[in-house]
Amino acid sequence: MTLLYFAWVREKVGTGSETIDLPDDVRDVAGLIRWLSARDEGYAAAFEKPELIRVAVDQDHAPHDTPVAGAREIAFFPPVTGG
Amino acid sequence: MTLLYFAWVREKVGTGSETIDLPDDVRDVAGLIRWLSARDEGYAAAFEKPELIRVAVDQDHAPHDTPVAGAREIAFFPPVTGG
Amino acid sequence: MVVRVQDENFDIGAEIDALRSGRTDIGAIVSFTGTVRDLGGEAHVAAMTLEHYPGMTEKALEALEADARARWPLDDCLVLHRFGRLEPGDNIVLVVTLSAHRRAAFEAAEFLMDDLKTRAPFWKKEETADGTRWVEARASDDDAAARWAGDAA
Amino acid sequence: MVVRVQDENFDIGAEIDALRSGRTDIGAIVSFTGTVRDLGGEAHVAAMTLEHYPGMTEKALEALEADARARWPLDDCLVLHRFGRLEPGDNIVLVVTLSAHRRAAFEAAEFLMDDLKTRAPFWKKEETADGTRWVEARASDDDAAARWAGDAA
Repeated sequence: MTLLYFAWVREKVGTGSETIDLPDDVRDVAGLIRWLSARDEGYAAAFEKPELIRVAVDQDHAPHDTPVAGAREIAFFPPVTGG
Repeated sequence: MTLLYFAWVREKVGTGSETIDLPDDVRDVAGLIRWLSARDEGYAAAFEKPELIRVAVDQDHAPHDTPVAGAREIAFFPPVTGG
Repeated sequence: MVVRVQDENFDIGAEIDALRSGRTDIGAIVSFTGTVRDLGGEAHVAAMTLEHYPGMTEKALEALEADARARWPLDDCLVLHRFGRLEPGDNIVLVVTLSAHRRAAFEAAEFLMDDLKTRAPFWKKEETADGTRWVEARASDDDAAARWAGDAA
Repeated sequence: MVVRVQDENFDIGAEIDALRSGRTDIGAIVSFTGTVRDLGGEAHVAAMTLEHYPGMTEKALEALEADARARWPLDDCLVLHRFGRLEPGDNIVLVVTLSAHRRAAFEAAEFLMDDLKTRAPFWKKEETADGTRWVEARASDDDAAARWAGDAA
Protein backbone atom coordinates (compact mmCIF):
# COMPACT_ATOMS: atom_id res chain seq x y z
CA MET A 1 0.00 0.00 0.00
CA THR A 2 1.24 3.46 -0.95
CA LEU A 3 0.98 6.28 1.59
CA LEU A 4 1.23 9.91 0.44
CA TYR A 5 1.74 13.04 2.54
CA PHE A 6 1.15 16.65 1.51
CA ALA A 7 1.90 20.17 2.80
CA TRP A 8 2.86 20.32 6.51
CA VAL A 9 1.98 16.66 7.03
CA ARG A 10 4.65 15.83 4.44
CA GLU A 11 7.14 18.20 6.08
CA LYS A 12 6.63 16.74 9.56
CA VAL A 13 6.67 13.11 8.41
CA GLY A 14 9.80 13.85 6.41
CA THR A 15 8.76 12.19 3.15
CA GLY A 16 6.15 12.64 0.42
CA SER A 17 5.49 8.96 -0.18
CA GLU A 18 6.28 5.49 1.04
CA THR A 19 5.15 1.91 0.63
CA ILE A 20 4.04 -0.04 3.68
CA ASP A 21 2.78 -3.49 4.56
CA LEU A 22 -0.47 -2.90 6.38
CA PRO A 23 -0.57 -4.62 9.82
CA ASP A 24 -3.50 -7.01 10.20
CA ASP A 25 -4.94 -5.15 13.16
CA VAL A 26 -5.31 -1.84 11.33
CA ARG A 27 -8.91 -1.69 10.14
CA ASP A 28 -9.69 1.89 9.22
CA VAL A 29 -8.09 5.27 8.55
CA ALA A 30 -8.19 6.24 12.24
CA GLY A 31 -6.36 3.01 13.10
CA LEU A 32 -3.75 3.69 10.42
CA ILE A 33 -3.19 7.18 11.85
CA ARG A 34 -2.64 5.67 15.35
CA TRP A 35 -0.24 3.09 13.96
CA LEU A 36 1.74 5.74 12.00
CA SER A 37 1.88 8.05 15.05
CA ALA A 38 3.73 5.37 16.98
CA ARG A 39 6.50 5.03 14.40
CA ASP A 40 8.70 8.03 15.34
CA GLU A 41 8.66 11.65 16.49
CA GLY A 42 8.02 13.03 12.99
CA TYR A 43 4.89 10.95 12.49
CA ALA A 44 3.81 11.69 16.05
CA ALA A 45 4.10 15.44 15.38
CA ALA A 46 2.29 15.22 12.03
CA PHE A 47 -0.64 13.28 13.50
CA GLU A 48 -0.69 14.91 16.95
CA LYS A 49 -4.14 16.39 16.24
CA PRO A 50 -5.97 13.81 14.09
CA GLU A 51 -8.95 16.17 13.71
CA LEU A 52 -6.75 18.43 11.54
CA ILE A 53 -5.90 15.59 9.15
CA ARG A 54 -7.87 15.11 5.94
CA VAL A 55 -7.62 11.79 4.10
CA ALA A 56 -8.11 10.51 0.57
CA VAL A 57 -8.47 6.78 -0.07
CA ASP A 58 -7.63 5.94 -3.68
CA GLN A 59 -7.92 9.65 -4.53
CA ASP A 60 -11.37 10.19 -3.03
CA HIS A 61 -11.95 12.26 0.09
CA ALA A 62 -12.70 9.82 2.93
CA PRO A 63 -13.71 10.14 6.61
CA HIS A 64 -11.51 8.59 9.34
CA ASP A 65 -13.82 5.61 9.80
CA THR A 66 -13.25 4.45 6.20
CA PRO A 67 -11.97 0.83 6.03
CA VAL A 68 -8.47 0.57 4.60
CA ALA A 69 -8.52 -3.08 3.46
CA GLY A 70 -7.97 -3.27 -0.30
CA ALA A 71 -6.93 0.38 -0.69
CA ARG A 72 -3.99 0.96 -3.04
CA GLU A 73 -3.18 4.58 -2.12
CA ILE A 74 -3.97 6.55 1.02
CA ALA A 75 -3.06 10.25 1.31
CA PHE A 76 -2.85 12.46 4.40
CA PHE A 77 -3.00 16.25 4.27
CA PRO A 78 -4.29 19.41 5.97
CA PRO A 79 -7.58 21.02 4.89
CA VAL A 80 -7.13 22.22 1.31
CA THR A 81 -6.39 25.88 0.53
CA GLY A 82 -6.44 26.18 -3.26
CA GLY A 83 -8.40 28.56 -5.46
CA MET B 1 -38.68 71.68 -24.91
CA THR B 2 -37.02 68.79 -26.74
CA LEU B 3 -38.93 65.54 -27.16
CA LEU B 4 -37.06 62.34 -28.07
CA TYR B 5 -38.47 59.03 -29.28
CA PHE B 6 -36.72 55.65 -29.38
CA ALA B 7 -37.27 52.18 -30.85
CA TRP B 8 -40.86 51.46 -32.01
CA VAL B 9 -42.11 54.69 -30.45
CA ARG B 10 -39.74 56.55 -32.80
CA GLU B 11 -40.85 54.45 -35.77
CA LYS B 12 -44.55 55.05 -35.15
CA VAL B 13 -44.17 58.76 -34.42
CA GLY B 14 -42.01 59.08 -37.52
CA THR B 15 -39.18 61.12 -36.02
CA GLY B 16 -36.43 60.71 -33.41
CA SER B 17 -36.62 64.23 -31.99
CA GLU B 18 -38.53 67.47 -32.19
CA THR B 19 -38.87 70.76 -30.34
CA ILE B 20 -42.27 71.80 -29.02
CA ASP B 21 -43.85 74.69 -27.14
CA LEU B 22 -45.53 73.09 -24.17
CA PRO B 23 -49.25 74.04 -23.91
CA ASP B 24 -50.13 75.66 -20.57
CA ASP B 25 -52.66 72.97 -19.67
CA VAL B 26 -50.16 70.09 -19.88
CA ARG B 27 -48.99 69.48 -16.32
CA ASP B 28 -47.38 66.06 -16.25
CA VAL B 29 -45.99 63.25 -18.43
CA ALA B 30 -49.42 61.60 -18.69
CA GLY B 31 -50.93 64.90 -19.90
CA LEU B 32 -48.14 65.29 -22.44
CA ILE B 33 -48.82 61.77 -23.75
CA ARG B 34 -52.55 62.62 -24.16
CA TRP B 35 -51.70 65.87 -25.94
CA LEU B 36 -49.24 64.11 -28.29
CA SER B 37 -51.73 61.31 -29.04
CA ALA B 38 -54.18 63.88 -30.43
CA ARG B 39 -51.69 65.29 -32.96
CA ASP B 40 -51.97 62.66 -35.70
CA GLU B 41 -52.35 58.95 -36.43
CA GLY B 42 -48.65 58.19 -35.93
CA TYR B 43 -48.60 59.65 -32.42
CA ALA B 44 -51.96 58.02 -31.70
CA ALA B 45 -50.53 54.63 -32.69
CA ALA B 46 -47.31 55.14 -30.71
CA PHE B 47 -49.14 56.11 -27.51
CA GLU B 48 -52.19 53.85 -27.95
CA LYS B 49 -51.23 51.86 -24.83
CA PRO B 50 -49.68 54.41 -22.44
CA GLU B 51 -48.84 51.64 -19.97
CA LEU B 52 -46.22 50.35 -22.46
CA ILE B 53 -44.47 53.72 -22.61
CA ARG B 54 -41.43 54.43 -20.45
CA VAL B 55 -40.31 58.00 -19.95
CA ALA B 56 -37.13 59.86 -19.04
CA VAL B 57 -37.27 63.48 -17.93
CA ASP B 58 -33.90 65.17 -18.41
CA GLN B 59 -32.30 61.72 -18.81
CA ASP B 60 -33.68 60.20 -15.61
CA HIS B 61 -36.31 57.46 -15.59
CA ALA B 62 -39.60 59.11 -14.53
CA PRO B 63 -43.14 57.85 -13.78
CA HIS B 64 -46.10 59.22 -15.75
CA ASP B 65 -47.17 61.53 -12.92
CA THR B 66 -43.89 63.48 -13.09
CA PRO B 67 -44.48 67.24 -13.63
CA VAL B 68 -43.10 68.48 -16.95
CA ALA B 69 -42.73 72.19 -16.15
CA GLY B 70 -39.08 73.25 -16.46
CA ALA B 71 -37.95 70.05 -18.18
CA ARG B 72 -35.51 70.55 -21.04
CA GLU B 73 -35.68 67.06 -22.58
CA ILE B 74 -38.36 64.40 -22.34
CA ALA B 75 -37.87 60.98 -23.96
CA PHE B 76 -40.45 58.29 -24.75
CA PHE B 77 -39.54 54.65 -25.36
CA PRO B 78 -40.57 51.01 -24.79
CA PRO B 79 -39.19 49.01 -21.83
CA VAL B 80 -35.43 48.68 -22.33
CA THR B 81 -33.92 45.47 -23.73
CA GLY B 82 -30.15 45.95 -23.55
CA GLY B 83 -27.55 43.71 -21.99
CA MET C 1 -15.31 54.79 -12.70
CA VAL C 2 -15.13 53.23 -16.15
CA VAL C 3 -18.16 53.27 -18.43
CA ARG C 4 -17.99 53.00 -22.21
CA VAL C 5 -20.59 52.96 -24.97
CA GLN C 6 -19.19 52.15 -28.37
CA ASP C 7 -19.96 50.55 -31.72
CA GLU C 8 -16.54 48.86 -32.02
CA ASN C 9 -15.95 45.36 -30.69
CA PHE C 10 -13.99 44.86 -27.43
CA ASP C 11 -11.25 42.45 -26.36
CA ILE C 12 -12.18 40.80 -23.04
CA GLY C 13 -8.58 39.87 -22.15
CA ALA C 14 -7.22 43.32 -22.98
CA GLU C 15 -9.92 45.04 -20.91
CA ILE C 16 -9.20 42.81 -17.90
CA ASP C 17 -5.44 43.35 -18.30
CA ALA C 18 -5.87 47.13 -18.35
CA LEU C 19 -7.91 47.06 -15.12
CA ARG C 20 -5.54 44.78 -13.16
CA SER C 21 -2.26 46.14 -14.53
CA GLY C 22 0.31 46.85 -11.82
CA ARG C 23 -2.03 45.86 -8.97
CA THR C 24 -1.25 43.20 -6.37
CA ASP C 25 -4.13 43.92 -3.95
CA ILE C 26 -6.76 42.16 -6.07
CA GLY C 27 -7.70 38.57 -5.32
CA ALA C 28 -10.74 38.08 -7.55
CA ILE C 29 -11.64 39.18 -11.07
CA VAL C 30 -15.07 38.38 -12.51
CA SER C 31 -16.07 39.13 -16.09
CA PHE C 32 -19.46 38.80 -17.72
CA THR C 33 -19.77 38.93 -21.49
CA GLY C 34 -23.16 39.02 -23.17
CA THR C 35 -23.24 37.85 -26.79
CA VAL C 36 -25.74 37.75 -29.63
CA ARG C 37 -27.45 34.38 -29.50
CA ASP C 38 -29.03 32.64 -32.46
CA LEU C 39 -31.43 29.92 -31.36
CA GLY C 40 -31.81 28.71 -34.95
CA GLY C 41 -34.92 27.07 -36.39
CA GLU C 42 -37.97 29.32 -36.45
CA ALA C 43 -36.29 31.67 -34.01
CA HIS C 44 -33.28 32.13 -36.32
CA VAL C 45 -31.79 35.61 -35.90
CA ALA C 46 -29.61 36.83 -38.77
CA ALA C 47 -28.54 40.01 -36.97
CA MET C 48 -29.71 42.62 -34.51
CA THR C 49 -29.38 46.35 -34.21
CA LEU C 50 -28.94 48.00 -30.83
CA GLU C 51 -30.36 51.50 -30.52
CA HIS C 52 -29.54 53.63 -27.49
CA TYR C 53 -30.13 57.05 -25.97
CA PRO C 54 -26.81 58.91 -26.16
CA GLY C 55 -26.18 60.93 -23.04
CA MET C 56 -28.70 59.09 -20.87
CA THR C 57 -26.95 55.77 -21.54
CA GLU C 58 -23.66 56.97 -20.06
CA LYS C 59 -25.49 58.61 -17.16
CA ALA C 60 -27.44 55.40 -16.41
CA LEU C 61 -24.34 53.20 -16.58
CA GLU C 62 -22.41 55.57 -14.32
CA ALA C 63 -25.26 55.49 -11.80
CA LEU C 64 -25.23 51.67 -11.93
CA GLU C 65 -21.53 51.55 -11.35
CA ALA C 66 -21.73 54.01 -8.44
CA ASP C 67 -24.43 51.81 -6.86
CA ALA C 68 -22.25 48.71 -7.21
CA ARG C 69 -19.25 50.45 -5.69
CA ALA C 70 -21.34 51.68 -2.76
CA ARG C 71 -22.64 48.17 -2.03
CA TRP C 72 -19.53 46.01 -2.50
CA PRO C 73 -15.83 46.55 -1.74
CA LEU C 74 -14.62 46.80 -5.35
CA ASP C 75 -11.07 47.70 -6.33
CA ASP C 76 -12.29 48.63 -9.79
CA CYS C 77 -15.00 47.85 -12.28
CA LEU C 78 -15.89 48.31 -15.93
CA VAL C 79 -19.21 48.50 -17.75
CA LEU C 80 -18.94 48.51 -21.55
CA HIS C 81 -21.94 48.27 -23.91
CA ARG C 82 -21.99 48.23 -27.69
CA PHE C 83 -24.58 49.69 -30.05
CA GLY C 84 -25.20 49.34 -33.80
CA ARG C 85 -25.61 46.24 -35.93
CA LEU C 86 -24.38 42.94 -34.47
CA GLU C 87 -24.40 39.37 -35.72
CA PRO C 88 -24.79 36.04 -33.87
CA GLY C 89 -21.73 35.33 -31.74
CA ASP C 90 -20.78 39.01 -31.51
CA ASN C 91 -20.08 40.67 -28.17
CA ILE C 92 -22.80 42.97 -26.81
CA VAL C 93 -21.82 43.87 -23.25
CA LEU C 94 -18.89 43.42 -20.89
CA VAL C 95 -18.89 43.84 -17.11
CA VAL C 96 -15.68 43.33 -15.13
CA THR C 97 -15.39 43.55 -11.34
CA LEU C 98 -12.18 43.40 -9.28
CA SER C 99 -12.16 42.84 -5.53
CA ALA C 100 -10.12 41.35 -2.74
CA HIS C 101 -13.03 38.92 -2.20
CA ARG C 102 -14.60 36.56 -4.71
CA ARG C 103 -18.12 36.82 -3.33
CA ALA C 104 -18.09 40.61 -3.74
CA ALA C 105 -16.75 40.37 -7.29
CA PHE C 106 -19.42 37.79 -8.26
CA GLU C 107 -22.32 39.60 -6.64
CA ALA C 108 -21.38 43.03 -7.99
CA ALA C 109 -21.04 41.68 -11.55
CA GLU C 110 -24.40 39.93 -11.35
CA PHE C 111 -26.04 43.05 -9.87
CA LEU C 112 -24.59 45.25 -12.62
CA MET C 113 -25.98 42.98 -15.34
CA ASP C 114 -29.40 42.61 -13.70
CA ASP C 115 -29.78 46.34 -13.16
CA LEU C 116 -28.38 47.23 -16.57
CA LYS C 117 -31.06 45.07 -18.18
CA THR C 118 -33.84 47.16 -16.65
CA ARG C 119 -32.26 50.64 -16.39
CA ALA C 120 -29.89 51.24 -19.32
CA PRO C 121 -31.67 52.75 -22.36
CA PHE C 122 -30.90 50.21 -25.06
CA TRP C 123 -33.35 48.55 -27.45
CA LYS C 124 -32.75 45.49 -29.62
CA LYS C 125 -34.27 45.01 -33.04
CA GLU C 126 -33.84 41.56 -34.52
CA GLU C 127 -33.62 40.63 -38.19
CA THR C 128 -35.40 37.32 -38.78
CA ALA C 129 -36.73 35.42 -41.79
CA ASP C 130 -40.10 37.16 -41.24
CA GLY C 131 -38.57 40.63 -41.22
CA THR C 132 -37.48 42.82 -38.32
CA ARG C 133 -39.00 42.92 -34.85
CA TRP C 134 -38.30 44.82 -31.63
CA VAL C 135 -37.32 42.50 -28.81
CA GLU C 136 -39.81 42.62 -25.94
CA ALA C 137 -38.72 43.16 -22.36
CA ARG C 138 -39.03 40.07 -20.17
CA ALA C 139 -40.67 39.93 -16.77
CA SER C 140 -37.81 37.67 -15.65
CA ASP C 141 -35.43 40.62 -16.08
CA ASP C 142 -37.56 42.75 -13.76
CA ASP C 143 -37.58 39.90 -11.25
CA ALA C 144 -33.80 39.56 -11.47
CA ALA C 145 -33.30 43.27 -10.83
CA ALA C 146 -35.80 43.20 -7.95
CA ARG C 147 -33.59 40.67 -6.13
CA TRP C 148 -31.15 43.48 -5.41
CA ALA C 149 -33.66 45.95 -3.99
CA GLY C 150 -32.98 46.79 -0.35
CA ASP C 151 -29.77 46.04 1.48
CA ALA C 152 -26.73 44.31 0.04
CA ALA C 153 -26.62 40.58 0.76
CA MET D 1 -15.23 18.60 -20.04
CA VAL D 2 -12.15 20.78 -19.75
CA VAL D 3 -9.91 20.57 -16.69
CA ARG D 4 -6.27 21.61 -16.62
CA VAL D 5 -3.58 21.66 -13.93
CA GLN D 6 -0.39 23.40 -15.00
CA ASP D 7 2.53 25.46 -13.76
CA GLU D 8 2.51 27.82 -16.77
CA ASN D 9 0.52 31.04 -16.72
CA PHE D 10 -2.75 31.27 -18.68
CA ASP D 11 -4.28 33.93 -20.94
CA ILE D 12 -7.87 34.66 -19.88
CA GLY D 13 -8.89 36.12 -23.24
CA ALA D 14 -7.38 33.25 -25.22
CA GLU D 15 -9.09 30.64 -23.01
CA ILE D 16 -12.48 32.33 -23.43
CA ASP D 17 -11.94 32.66 -27.19
CA ALA D 18 -11.14 28.96 -27.51
CA LEU D 19 -14.34 27.98 -25.67
CA ARG D 20 -16.69 30.25 -27.63
CA SER D 21 -15.05 29.89 -31.03
CA GLY D 22 -17.54 29.18 -33.82
CA ARG D 23 -20.54 29.08 -31.47
CA THR D 24 -23.62 31.29 -31.84
CA ASP D 25 -25.86 29.55 -29.28
CA ILE D 26 -24.17 31.13 -26.24
CA GLY D 27 -25.65 34.23 -24.66
CA ALA D 28 -23.57 34.52 -21.48
CA ILE D 29 -19.91 33.97 -20.64
CA VAL D 30 -18.68 34.33 -17.05
CA SER D 31 -15.04 34.12 -16.06
CA PHE D 32 -13.53 34.05 -12.59
CA THR D 33 -9.81 34.61 -12.14
CA GLY D 34 -8.17 34.17 -8.76
CA THR D 35 -4.88 36.00 -8.27
CA VAL D 36 -2.11 36.12 -5.66
CA ARG D 37 -2.94 38.99 -3.33
CA ASP D 38 -0.40 40.93 -1.31
CA LEU D 39 -2.05 42.81 1.52
CA GLY D 40 1.22 44.62 2.31
CA GLY D 41 2.28 45.84 5.75
CA GLU D 42 2.77 43.08 8.31
CA ALA D 43 0.87 40.68 6.07
CA HIS D 44 3.27 41.29 3.15
CA VAL D 45 3.56 38.18 1.00
CA ALA D 46 6.62 38.00 -1.26
CA ALA D 47 5.50 34.83 -3.02
CA MET D 48 3.60 31.60 -2.52
CA THR D 49 4.07 28.03 -3.58
CA LEU D 50 1.10 25.88 -4.51
CA GLU D 51 1.48 22.17 -3.82
CA HIS D 52 -1.04 19.70 -5.20
CA TYR D 53 -1.84 15.98 -5.37
CA PRO D 54 -1.25 14.92 -8.98
CA GLY D 55 -3.92 12.51 -10.13
CA MET D 56 -6.41 13.32 -7.41
CA THR D 57 -6.43 16.98 -8.42
CA GLU D 58 -7.60 16.24 -11.95
CA LYS D 59 -10.11 13.72 -10.62
CA ALA D 60 -11.51 16.24 -8.12
CA LEU D 61 -11.78 19.03 -10.71
CA GLU D 62 -13.50 16.69 -13.18
CA ALA D 63 -16.00 15.70 -10.49
CA LEU D 64 -16.64 19.39 -9.75
CA GLU D 65 -17.21 20.15 -13.39
CA ALA D 66 -19.56 17.19 -13.81
CA ASP D 67 -21.57 18.43 -10.81
CA ALA D 68 -21.83 21.92 -12.32
CA ARG D 69 -22.95 20.55 -15.68
CA ALA D 70 -25.59 18.38 -14.01
CA ARG D 71 -27.01 21.33 -12.08
CA TRP D 72 -26.97 24.12 -14.67
CA PRO D 73 -27.60 24.22 -18.44
CA LEU D 74 -24.01 24.93 -19.50
CA ASP D 75 -22.85 24.99 -23.10
CA ASP D 76 -19.28 24.53 -21.93
CA CYS D 77 -17.00 25.22 -18.99
CA LEU D 78 -13.33 25.31 -18.05
CA VAL D 79 -11.53 24.81 -14.74
CA LEU D 80 -7.81 25.60 -14.85
CA HIS D 81 -5.58 25.69 -11.75
CA ARG D 82 -1.88 26.46 -11.50
CA PHE D 83 0.71 25.00 -9.14
CA GLY D 84 4.29 25.94 -8.29
CA ARG D 85 5.77 29.26 -7.16
CA LEU D 86 3.66 32.38 -7.80
CA GLU D 87 4.18 36.04 -7.02
CA PRO D 88 1.69 38.79 -6.06
CA GLY D 89 -0.54 39.67 -9.02
CA ASP D 90 0.00 36.29 -10.69
CA ASN D 91 -2.93 34.20 -11.86
CA ILE D 92 -3.82 31.15 -9.71
CA VAL D 93 -7.10 29.80 -11.02
CA LEU D 94 -9.50 30.36 -13.91
CA VAL D 95 -13.10 29.21 -14.17
CA VAL D 96 -15.12 29.98 -17.32
CA THR D 97 -18.79 29.07 -17.82
CA LEU D 98 -20.82 29.46 -21.02
CA SER D 99 -24.59 29.27 -21.11
CA ALA D 100 -27.64 30.57 -22.95
CA HIS D 101 -28.65 32.19 -19.65
CA ARG D 102 -26.68 34.64 -17.53
CA ARG D 103 -28.01 33.41 -14.20
CA ALA D 104 -26.84 29.86 -14.96
CA ALA D 105 -23.41 31.06 -16.05
CA PHE D 106 -22.99 33.18 -12.89
CA GLU D 107 -24.22 30.52 -10.48
CA ALA D 108 -22.21 27.71 -12.00
CA ALA D 109 -19.00 29.76 -11.90
CA GLU D 110 -19.56 30.71 -8.26
CA PHE D 111 -20.39 27.10 -7.37
CA LEU D 112 -17.24 25.82 -9.10
CA MET D 113 -15.06 28.25 -7.15
CA ASP D 114 -16.76 27.60 -3.81
CA ASP D 115 -16.54 23.85 -4.20
CA LEU D 116 -13.00 23.91 -5.59
CA LYS D 117 -11.89 25.77 -2.45
CA THR D 118 -12.98 22.89 -0.23
CA ARG D 119 -12.53 19.82 -2.46
CA ALA D 120 -9.53 20.30 -4.78
CA PRO D 121 -6.26 19.07 -3.18
CA PHE D 122 -4.11 22.23 -3.31
CA TRP D 123 -2.13 23.77 -0.46
CA LYS D 124 -0.63 27.25 -0.35
CA LYS D 125 2.62 28.08 1.40
CA GLU D 126 3.38 31.78 1.74
CA GLU D 127 6.78 33.43 1.89
CA THR D 128 6.66 36.36 4.32
CA ALA D 129 9.22 38.51 6.12
CA ASP D 130 9.03 36.04 9.05
CA GLY D 131 9.72 33.02 6.86
CA THR D 132 7.34 30.57 5.23
CA ARG D 133 3.95 29.47 6.56
CA TRP D 134 1.19 27.17 5.32
CA VAL D 135 -2.04 29.04 4.69
CA GLU D 136 -4.84 27.82 6.97
CA ALA D 137 -8.25 26.85 5.61
CA ARG D 138 -11.01 29.30 6.44
CA ALA D 139 -14.39 28.42 7.90
CA SER D 140 -15.91 30.97 5.49
CA ASP D 141 -14.89 28.73 2.62
CA ASP D 142 -16.74 25.79 4.16
CA ASP D 143 -19.77 28.03 4.62
CA ALA D 144 -19.60 29.16 1.00
CA ALA D 145 -19.47 25.57 -0.25
CA ALA D 146 -22.31 24.56 2.06
CA ARG D 147 -24.58 27.09 0.32
CA TRP D 148 -24.71 24.75 -2.68
CA ALA D 149 -25.63 21.60 -0.77
CA GLY D 150 -29.00 20.22 -1.80
CA ASP D 151 -30.93 21.23 -4.89
CA ALA D 152 -29.89 23.80 -7.45
CA ALA D 153 -31.27 27.28 -6.79
